[in-house]
Amino acid sequence: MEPLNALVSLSNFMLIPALAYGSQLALGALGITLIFSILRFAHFAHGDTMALGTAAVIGGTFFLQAQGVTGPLGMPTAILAIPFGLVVMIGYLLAADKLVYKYFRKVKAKPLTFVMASLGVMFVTNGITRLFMGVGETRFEDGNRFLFTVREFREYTGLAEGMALRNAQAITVVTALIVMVVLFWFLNRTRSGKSMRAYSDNEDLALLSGINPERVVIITWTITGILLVLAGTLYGLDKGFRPFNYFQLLLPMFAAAILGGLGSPFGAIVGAYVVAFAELGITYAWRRVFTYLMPEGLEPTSMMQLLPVDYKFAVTFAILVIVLLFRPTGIFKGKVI
Amino acid sequence: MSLTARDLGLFAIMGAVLALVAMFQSPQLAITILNMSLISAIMALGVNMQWGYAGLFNVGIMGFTAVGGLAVVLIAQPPVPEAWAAGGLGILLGLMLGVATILAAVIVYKRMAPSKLRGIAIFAVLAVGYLVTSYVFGPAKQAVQAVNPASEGYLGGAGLPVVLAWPVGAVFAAGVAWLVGKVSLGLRSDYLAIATLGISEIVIAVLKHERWLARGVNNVTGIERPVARPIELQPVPWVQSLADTLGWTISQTASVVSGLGYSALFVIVLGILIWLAERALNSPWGRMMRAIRDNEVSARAMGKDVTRRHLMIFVLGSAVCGLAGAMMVSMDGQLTPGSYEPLRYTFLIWVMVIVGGSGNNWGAVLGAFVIWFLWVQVEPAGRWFMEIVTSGMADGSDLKQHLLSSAAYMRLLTMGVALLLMLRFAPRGLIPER
Amino acid sequence: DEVKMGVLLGFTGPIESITPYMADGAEMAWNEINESGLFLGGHTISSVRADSTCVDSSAAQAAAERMISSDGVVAIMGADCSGVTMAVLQNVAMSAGVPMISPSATSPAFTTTESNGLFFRTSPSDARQGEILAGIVMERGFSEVALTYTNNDYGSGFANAFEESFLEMGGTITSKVAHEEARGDYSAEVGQLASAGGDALVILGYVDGGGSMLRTAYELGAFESFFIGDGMYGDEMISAVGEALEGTIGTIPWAEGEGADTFHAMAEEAGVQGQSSYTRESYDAAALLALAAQAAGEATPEGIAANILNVANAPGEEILPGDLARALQILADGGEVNYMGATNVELVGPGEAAGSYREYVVEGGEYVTVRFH
Amino acid sequence: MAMIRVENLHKHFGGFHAVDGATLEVEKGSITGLIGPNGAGKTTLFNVIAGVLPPTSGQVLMEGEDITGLHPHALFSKGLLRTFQVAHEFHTMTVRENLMMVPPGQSGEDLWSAWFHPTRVREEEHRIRARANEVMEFLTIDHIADEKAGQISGGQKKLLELGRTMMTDAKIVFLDEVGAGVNRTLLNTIADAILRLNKEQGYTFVVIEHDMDFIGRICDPVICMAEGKVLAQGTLDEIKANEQVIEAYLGTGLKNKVLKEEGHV
Amino acid sequence: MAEPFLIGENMTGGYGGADILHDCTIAVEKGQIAVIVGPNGAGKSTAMKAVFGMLKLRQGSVRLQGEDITALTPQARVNKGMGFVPQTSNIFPSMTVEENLEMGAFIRRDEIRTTMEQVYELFPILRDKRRQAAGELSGGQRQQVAVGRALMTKPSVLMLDEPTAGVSPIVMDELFDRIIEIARTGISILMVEQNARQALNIADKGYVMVQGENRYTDTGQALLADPDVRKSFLGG
Ligand SMILES: Nc1ncnc2c1ncn2[C@@H]1O[C@H](COP(=O)(O)OP(=O)(O)OP(=O)(O)O)[C@@H](O)[C@H]1O
Ligand SMILES: Nc1ncnc2c1ncn2[C@@H]1O[C@H](COP(=O)(O)OP(=O)(O)OP(=O)(O)O)[C@@H](O)[C@H]1O
Ligand SMILES: [Mg+2]
Ligand SMILES: [Mg+2]
Repeated sequence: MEPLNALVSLSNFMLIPALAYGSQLALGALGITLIFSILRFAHFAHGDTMALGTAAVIGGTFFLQAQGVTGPLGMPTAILAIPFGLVVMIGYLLAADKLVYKYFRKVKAKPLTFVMASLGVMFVTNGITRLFMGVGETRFEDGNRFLFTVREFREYTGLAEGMALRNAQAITVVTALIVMVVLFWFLNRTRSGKSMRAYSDNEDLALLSGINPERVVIITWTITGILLVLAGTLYGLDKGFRPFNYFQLLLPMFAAAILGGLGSPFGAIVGAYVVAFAELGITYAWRRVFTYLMPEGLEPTSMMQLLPVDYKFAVTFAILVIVLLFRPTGIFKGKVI
Repeated sequence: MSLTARDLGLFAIMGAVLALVAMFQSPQLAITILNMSLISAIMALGVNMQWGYAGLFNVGIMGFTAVGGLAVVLIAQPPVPEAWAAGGLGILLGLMLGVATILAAVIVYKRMAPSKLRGIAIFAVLAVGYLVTSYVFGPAKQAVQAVNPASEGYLGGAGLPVVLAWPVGAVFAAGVAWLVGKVSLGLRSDYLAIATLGISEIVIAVLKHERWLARGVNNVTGIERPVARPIELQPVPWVQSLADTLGWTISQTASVVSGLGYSALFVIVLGILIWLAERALNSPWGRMMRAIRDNEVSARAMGKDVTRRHLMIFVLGSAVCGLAGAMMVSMDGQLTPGSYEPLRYTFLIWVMVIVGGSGNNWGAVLGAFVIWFLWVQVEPAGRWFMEIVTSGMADGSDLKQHLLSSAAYMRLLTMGVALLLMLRFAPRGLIPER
Repeated sequence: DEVKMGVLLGFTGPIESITPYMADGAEMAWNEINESGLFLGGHTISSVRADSTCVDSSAAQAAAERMISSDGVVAIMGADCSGVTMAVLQNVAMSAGVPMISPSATSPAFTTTESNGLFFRTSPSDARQGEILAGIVMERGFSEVALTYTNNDYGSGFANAFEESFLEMGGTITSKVAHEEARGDYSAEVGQLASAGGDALVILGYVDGGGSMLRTAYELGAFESFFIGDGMYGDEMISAVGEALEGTIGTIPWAEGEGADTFHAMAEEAGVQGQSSYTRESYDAAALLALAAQAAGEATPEGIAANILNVANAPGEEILPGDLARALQILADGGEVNYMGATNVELVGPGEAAGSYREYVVEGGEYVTVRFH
Repeated sequence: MAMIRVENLHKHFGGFHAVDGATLEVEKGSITGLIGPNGAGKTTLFNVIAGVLPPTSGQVLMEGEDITGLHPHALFSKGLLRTFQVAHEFHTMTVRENLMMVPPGQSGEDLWSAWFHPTRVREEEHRIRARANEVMEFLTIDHIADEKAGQISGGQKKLLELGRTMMTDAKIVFLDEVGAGVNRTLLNTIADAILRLNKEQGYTFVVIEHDMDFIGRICDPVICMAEGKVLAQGTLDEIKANEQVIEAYLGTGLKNKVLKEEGHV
Repeated sequence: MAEPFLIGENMTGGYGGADILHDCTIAVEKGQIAVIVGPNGAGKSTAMKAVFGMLKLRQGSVRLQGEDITALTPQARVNKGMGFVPQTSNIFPSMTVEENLEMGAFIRRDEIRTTMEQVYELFPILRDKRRQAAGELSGGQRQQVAVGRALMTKPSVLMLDEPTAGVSPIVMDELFDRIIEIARTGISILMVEQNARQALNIADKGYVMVQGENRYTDTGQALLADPDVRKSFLGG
């Protein structure tokens, strides 16, 4: 029984949260990597547009709830409101592209000009979201919050340790998985996907092959919009919606995209899980786990922690720097501006 | 130096705008904005050296600024004898042990041939070093932090004149930059960016959590200032007679005089830096740096030691940022580690450089002025805008209420719009590189 | 005529989610005064809001400078976070001679900083609350607790005070972990606390971070009992944390008697979120500024600064929220008031406040008073 | 002693052996031609010699000294220069600046002198500028001296590549397809320049080129590589007659075409 | 004379600064080969780009089969059956060789296998390397990929900017042979060449461009025979 208890404890405090957090990051990081490789700039407005998209989903959710509609099978109503969020988000991204980025593409501005423009968009989006949603925390989750709670788990299994699995976490992991598979299929197998990669490689030549650059741009923003809305909604369901938190997500998402190798979708996913597991794993206190595993009398007295959790955020970056030192363009060999 | 009439015109407009602020709002406000603009200009200059000259994408400005700020505490604050007595030696010893551990690991790495054994040896050295270090360091740190934690709880500084902290801040930042550069300059653009961003986060984390060093999140306040505070100037006779002549109140006059004192110091520093920077940029050195920025492979093949030059410019640029950080802390009279945020201390500076015109020193300076001005002044603009928007609505309507109470968020929105407009109409910056 | 007073709070930045309610609270006091028509013989107070950003002291100083020298405010309700508050005080307010009352800056540094009698605060020092909370925890039979605090001067000062008292009372702290505000994920922090064990978790933070900590800890089954400090009181806390909050015990500066209740009734009527953190302190700070001006008979910075202590402390008629008209009248008639307000204000000289605390427990999604300390 | 000696050099990319045990020697003062089919490993060989790529195994000696794995800038200071097959200009700098940045040991590249010894720097600049002007005139690119190098034509970039090697005293210069995309009349001039640099300044050249006329005009000996190995070595005539070389590289079409062309003259 | 298949007539324009092209005319008849030669920087590539719509013309027009296409975007011209191999950056470096070829056939809806086989037959090395990223190829191999990509379009007019730069003699010969073959099938070829003698040899029409102007225009053979042209532009 003891090893089982150790495993349950580890899953509860580290594996499950890291998996869910990693999946959310992965969806965000995929968007960053996509924009980077195809439109060739670091999209700093990512966190704030994610907040805006989520806000739209929340609006939709509240509307549906007011109509008396709730999610099927005890799932959150927000799932049903996602299409609405998609429409808003994609519309917003395309509008931003038309009003802002298009011009810079036309004059072939340097990548950093795009980055700064995306900072501008970030500020604007930031204001708009707060205008609509305010700044406080909004919870929009309904239905069953848990697939099973710690208490239920303990009762059912009779173990000393418990484990909780939230609905949102399960949905997150499943959705992330599906989205990733679909995205890979799209990029590597479909004409549109290939034309996007071609455009990302050599814009002028793509033109000469009859690829319509505007179409590529539209598809890119559309996919980004989908990823953003999904990531934002899942994150919000899991942890609550607060615009500032979404802004804060920007750094870990970038870290994931870069760690995996900018421009490599697969890298972004791996990077996201590395970041998530590093953040939780390095500072994880193994004492409880070892207490179960070690024979009686030999239980650890210290926390058995590699680093204090105070340095959680710093640790992520330290890992990042170390990985980059050994693999200078990320785990999966990314591009360089 | 190499300023065209158009550039001068832009600076003149900026000056006029500040003058308008002085006239219609208040001179104190104009000087407050001016002083921070000058400091920002110095930071922007440092970033411009790295990016504009050499193409190094440093997103760790925040860290270097903070290190410069730390120098002010370590130089200007009085030492805390009780804390030194409680654990000063232990801390010093602990630090030395830490450094020795790393050196030992490096030596092992260099001396041993690559093999599994080497990995194990390094790991063993690090593990033993870590244990010994924390054995010495931990208790000492606890002891120091326990000394009067409400107001002290740290070792204090050297009690030296605060202006000394400026060059020291530059040296501190340079030292950190040297270390960072040694390990991460092999990376390119975005990867370097995230590495520097990460390192700057680590610097801030250390500053926040190592309370024995500079009180961590408890802040160090009341640091000695290089210029007399207005409150000290108010009783001074010549200030009073100046107030009479100008027809201002004494407190206003004192504020203005004190502010101008800072302005003078900052202008001198900025002037020297610009002179050096312009001269360097227009020399063969500048040409070489641009060549390196354009094409590293080719520059190497043309005999330029790219790695060394990168390291040097990285250290120089960071030192300038550190200097600015020290100046800022000594102007504020306090170090607040919690306030170092990438948006404010890194990205805003980048916006300054890009809007001003990267690669151009004057551009960076102008960008700093423009962006800082906007950063501070869009706030009332946002409120004003909201008032206009809602002026037609019925009083007390929910929408009006909502919009008015959201006026604060218009700050970032307005800032964003301004930034986008500027980029749109001058994508290469207000004063582009020539 | 109009008298301008400033509201300097971090409308953007890490504590942006509570500042709007704080500003509303302050303005509620001024509205009450304006409606009475008794302020300085018919003057009205208009509020000038500015953004302190909570973290960017340069921007905060510029905002304060603009308030004072351009908008011409005679006093400032603010600032919020200790860092920017200190910067504004030292570099702007003191040179202009403008008084400030902060509703939320709790750093001990203000107690010792020489402010020429210009700085006051309505939030009492953390030291006392730490002691009271430690007593409550002990008394309820939890002698082994884990402790987490928000990583700023408020949290770290509060945690130190709590720890000191708790250890003195013979308790054990299994682990002490700082958490940052406004991060999405707190599993790592909770993981460490859970690993260390303990009968209860003490959380000294704000609704944003501390609330998320509490919920995470509850949902992961790490702890069943929670104790929280004043920064986490508020309606958002209940809506955000939900069921996990049930049974949680907390302390908050509170006036015994009707003061607080009246305040909440008034707030509800005005459509203001009175239950949010520091809203009451903001109301009190704003009211104090106005009453001080009334006592001085003139709305000048000097006059206000000189009278804040007089109106805040005994002797005099005790004044509760909603009672401001009466206070104005008394002062106009040359009488004395002792402003109690919503938080039982008592200023111990410049820079320090004392007050009573309410111990509450969350039951059925409501804050239920246990008793006062 | 040979100027350059390459001993059993290997360079592998993953499982692919781009250079697969090449051994060759370049005589001091020679102009050695290096030919071979596309993908034979010529450019890779250059990159390894010039320190851009680390070899998988093998050795490179310059005048008997082991220079394997030295950094490019160190090799430059030993007098080893190279041009790039795909032009590597400094694109935001003018053509003139592209040339002027080349000379090594400029005191103005030292910050201290740049700040505090302006006169010395100015005099030096004057000399370098004069040299750059000569080179540009020679290569017929003087009219674009102040154009940004990123905006000149493909052939002009090639000329610029060559021009850079003329800005300093080199011992040995590796030219990677200077001819590709260069007008043939101008290429003749370039050939003359190479011959002159070789005679007058004693430069040693190694020249990769697919234009047999050009090779024939200046190179002796000629080395032919294929599949990462040296296939043949000798005078151009010997090489042209080598069956293996014809099969792998020259093709029979060449003979036909040369005949056909001669018919037109 | 009847209208040529493709003509860029009296083109004047440049990259935004001074004009590069001055009243320059380039044309190719159906099924014929036209070759542009001239010194470096003469504006040959610029003229090609102008014909393909990658450059704004201040004056002049481009017509395809009599239809004025001056205002069309490049990708619209691709859809009208024009194919182009630029002089530089003419491959998708991070895509595999095969994907590069596929992208060439982007606008085609029919079966592309056979065309791809033809390309592989023309450039056997590409078959071996078809799973490799094109950016990892040698200079000459890339050039082959670039030409192969354009061939995949099955254009009605093919424009090649120095297709033989950097390819080995054996490949060059085959390339020229193949170009003749392609022309025989009715496709017009417009190309810039520095291997000018070989190119003019197979050209129906030759243009010598100097400083953005047409200096000589004649049949390929006639230009080859002209001693002035030979001496000044073809290297004797
Ligand atoms: N980075 C790389 N990764 C994988 N394969 C590579 C890489 N670089 C070169 N190659 C392969 O090595 C072989 C040799 O390339 P190299 O560029 O040396 O040829 P080359 O002889 O210069 O040919 P060319 O005459 O066409 O320029 C080629 O087949 C190429 O595909
Ligand atoms: N992108 C550009 N921007 C500005 N000017 C350019 C640009 N590209 C080329 N030029 C200029 O236009 C002129 C003609 O260039 P073009 O590339 O057409 O020459 P070319 O005849 O193709 O020469 P080559 O044989 O060397 O390829 C050159 O003088 C060059 O400097
Ligand atoms: Mg090659
Ligand atoms: Mg060309």
